[in-house]
Amino acid sequence: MTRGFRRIFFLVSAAALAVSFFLAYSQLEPAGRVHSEYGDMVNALTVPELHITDAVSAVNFNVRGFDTLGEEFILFASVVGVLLLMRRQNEEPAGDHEDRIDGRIVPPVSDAVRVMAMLLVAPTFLFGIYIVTHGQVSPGGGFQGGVILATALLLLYLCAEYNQFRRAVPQRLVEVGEALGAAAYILIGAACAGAGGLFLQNFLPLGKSGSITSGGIVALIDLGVGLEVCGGVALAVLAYLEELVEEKEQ
Amino acid sequence: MNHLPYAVAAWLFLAGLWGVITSRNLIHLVICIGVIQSSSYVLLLAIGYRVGRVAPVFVDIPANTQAVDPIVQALMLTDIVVEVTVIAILLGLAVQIHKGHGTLNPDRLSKVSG
Amino acid sequence: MSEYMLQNGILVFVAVAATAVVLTRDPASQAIVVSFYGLLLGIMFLIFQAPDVALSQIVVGAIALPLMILLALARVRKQGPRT
Amino acid sequence: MLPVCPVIIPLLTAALLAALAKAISQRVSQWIALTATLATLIVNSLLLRASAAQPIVYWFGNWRPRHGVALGISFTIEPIGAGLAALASLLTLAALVFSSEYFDTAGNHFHALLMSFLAAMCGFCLTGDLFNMFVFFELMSAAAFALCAYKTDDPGSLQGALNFAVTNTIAAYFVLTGIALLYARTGALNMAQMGRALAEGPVDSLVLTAFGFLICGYLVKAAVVPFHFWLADAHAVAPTPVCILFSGVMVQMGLFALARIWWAVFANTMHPHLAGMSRLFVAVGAITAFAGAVMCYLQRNIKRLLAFSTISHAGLMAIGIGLFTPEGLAGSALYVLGHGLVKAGLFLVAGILLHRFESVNENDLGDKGRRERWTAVVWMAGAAGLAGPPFSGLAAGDGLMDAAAHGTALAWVRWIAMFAAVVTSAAALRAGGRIFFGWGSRGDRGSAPKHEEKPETQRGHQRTPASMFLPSAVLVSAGLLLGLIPALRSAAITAAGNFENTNGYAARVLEGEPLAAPRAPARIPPRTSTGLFTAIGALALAGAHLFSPRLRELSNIGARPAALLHRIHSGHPGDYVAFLTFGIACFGLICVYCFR
Repeated sequence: MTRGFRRIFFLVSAAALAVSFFLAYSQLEPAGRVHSEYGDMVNALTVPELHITDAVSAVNFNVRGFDTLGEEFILFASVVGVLLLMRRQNEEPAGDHEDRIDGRIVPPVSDAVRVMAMLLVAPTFLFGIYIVTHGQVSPGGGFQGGVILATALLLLYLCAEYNQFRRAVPQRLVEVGEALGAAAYILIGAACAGAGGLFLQNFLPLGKSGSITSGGIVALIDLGVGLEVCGGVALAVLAYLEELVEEKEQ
Repeated sequence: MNHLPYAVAAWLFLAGLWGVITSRNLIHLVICIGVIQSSSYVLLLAIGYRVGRVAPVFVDIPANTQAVDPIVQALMLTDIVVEVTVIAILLGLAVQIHKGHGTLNPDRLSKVSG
Repeated sequence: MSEYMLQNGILVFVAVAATAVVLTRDPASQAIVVSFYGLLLGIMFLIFQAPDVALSQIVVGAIALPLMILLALARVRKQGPRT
Repeated sequence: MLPVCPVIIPLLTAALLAALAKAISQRVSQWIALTATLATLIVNSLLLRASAAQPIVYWFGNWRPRHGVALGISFTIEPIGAGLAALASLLTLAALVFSSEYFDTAGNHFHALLMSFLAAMCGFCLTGDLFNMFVFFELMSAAAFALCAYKTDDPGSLQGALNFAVTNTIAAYFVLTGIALLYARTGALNMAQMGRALAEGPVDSLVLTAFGFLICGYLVKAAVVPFHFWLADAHAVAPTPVCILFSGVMVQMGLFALARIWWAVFANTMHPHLAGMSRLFVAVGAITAFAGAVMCYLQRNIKRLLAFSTISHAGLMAIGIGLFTPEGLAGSALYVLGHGLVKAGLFLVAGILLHRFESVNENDLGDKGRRERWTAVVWMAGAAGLAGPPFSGLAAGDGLMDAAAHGTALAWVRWIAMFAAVVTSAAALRAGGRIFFGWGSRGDRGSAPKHEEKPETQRGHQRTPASMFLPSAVLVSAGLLLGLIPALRSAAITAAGNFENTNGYAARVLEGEPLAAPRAPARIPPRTSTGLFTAIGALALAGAHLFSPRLRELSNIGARPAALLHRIHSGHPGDYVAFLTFGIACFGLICVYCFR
């Protein structure tokens, strides 16, 4: 198809799709007036039955916890996929940078940036830990906290030279952490079954609502997810960084 | 409220599709897929919203306060993770395609067809 | 109408920002626009009483995603067009 | 615990392999993956047996329904889903055995991804929750995209993977939009509860559009025309062990989702429009079967040839489902089984050719395969098997579908089925005749591929290792002899009858009531005449092409329309997305205007 024809063909189809959207969406209740008994029931049971004050965490890690298991492995699979995609090809000639038109050297990180990054590492890290551990109490949880923790890890990279960074945080360690975090979810679920319940059925004491030890397995799962997400995001970003940095080191 | 959120959701979907169709750069194309994805956020958000109710977090409020639908928000969280992972893979593909083909313009890729 | 001005306003902003993301053809500027768009979505989630989602959208949409896009662009730039 | 095992065994293995990626050798990683896959296969077979009488319902976290509202996520395991999951594990096993000598460079990441892929397919087949199905769909996609692009040094491979990823991702968003619409209407995500709630309300444009989005989204995975474009691109470039999973089960997952969603969610509410829906699905299936067969015959790259034959056969399976009878669904299920085995075996032979001769183009290969007697036997048997000769799994499925359509207004689908079987089989036989026997002159027209595949192996090109040959031989013979199992047909019809019992399913899931026994299946005598006829037809067509220059000229008359067909399959993601939009918009509008 030529560009012009593709555009016209698409515009006609998109007009039809727009009609579809109109027909469907105009039948919906106005936003804010949709009714769902399911949501109300879960809201009503989260504090009395689960001692979890954040209903979204209750849904994510307990009531519909199996979805999140799948979600976590989507992240896991795509990180493995990115590592696979970005892997070094052995037949690629080493040091083949002459033909690059835009072979600029990445400017070195200035000392000001380095100091700033160093100052930020600790607060970011603490914030990440807070978000991970308070998932069942307040907004946040393993996923959000994990990304923040990964940011802290990457800030470390800004502080140091790449090689030093790699020595301080070896990739293998991050890989193992990521995989362990992913496995933790399943192992916790299986432990539930081992304790006599069904897969992912809480068997730990629920604790006092609003404290960080509340929620039974949810708190544990949050930790596992936090580890997995932190490792996964860091690995993915490092995979993208890899080749860029090599040039800088030369 | 009104039907505006649904209209916005439909618009985001169509706009993202337009971007994908007309894209001249694979990285642009990937970001447009992200825009299509955000259409589902807006739709889900509008479906889960309840006029006059609060967020489903019962830390400082009594546990029997009327709150918005937490299920939909949990679905959105999953949705966001799916988006970022899919985009990570697609960007990786785009980078490698540039390595192999020397271009990011989908019009100039023609290794498979027929 | 005025009753939901905040909600309506942010929705219109989101729609406009999304259009801007699609129409920004240069990926480098698009990375910046998309980061702004991610932030707007996060604010919208807050307004619609979804703080969990807002937090996750902000860490993903305004940090992780633009970072990945910029890194991908940097790799592509470094390779340069092949002759 | 048993019902969860098909998902958690491979996922745990994937995490383990990723954690140990650099600590263990490829061989060890291979053995771990093989053991886990074997365990998954055994668990799936146990589930298949256990669910034959009554579907198994498993509520995660013990969140059972309260007052008819499903709070948690359920696995609802019945024989058809469990059977598909078992087929997925079996083919993964074959892929692993095959790749032991094949991937000299396979890192352990490959195995971790393969395990995630297997878990996703199993979860997809077993779940009873619409959103959970979407999650597994995405997990399947994420793993599949990366597996498809495995050969990162091959530009064509990356482009095929990109097209695959772009179309399937957009399709997933249509699915999600459909789920959101249905949630807004019913307040449910469990399919049984959703079906009940929908049956109480009106069939308006919202329900119909949601139906269109959901079904079309999954039909993209099923590669039904006009959503089929990604399939050939992805199959032609994916590594062979991955191809057998794509072609053998992943495409069929889309059709399974169609059947599952139709009977669990929409069957009751749309019952008044059953005949119209049936016509719609059968028409889509027939067009797919026809177009796939024609494109298949035009190919000279045998991996693409097999890919288009998969599209054609997927059309036939869609027809079987679209007949909306127990016999039709049972026929479709047996067809999936028989086709999966035979097609996987054929792809493995293509992999052997790529290993030995570093090409999969039938013109280039010429008669290089003359000395490969045993490989030739497997290929020719498998190729003939595509025609559905008597006693094969395909024939068993075809016979049931035929019986289901017999006497209805849709009896004509029989001719489409025969056409597709003859043409796809003849194409494969023709390629085999050239490669293994050197028949037919070289260089006749047809698709001249612009892209040559790189070999996937680095050494040992002089011989075919047993680990490559045995799986293909076993798979093809299993597919060809499947129809001989006596109880298979009646068991399939019973399972299909239970599958289609919408009210029984909902009561089983939501109240835990046992399913009423389905009516005794009508005895349908196996017919060998159709199978014989198609097999002979395929042999005749292939022979005519190879041995008669005049007939070959005749077939070249079709070159001009064929060129147009080729141009439509442009490999441009924008084109594919445009067709996707077109197809979904049309399907949605047709649904709304015909059935409201």
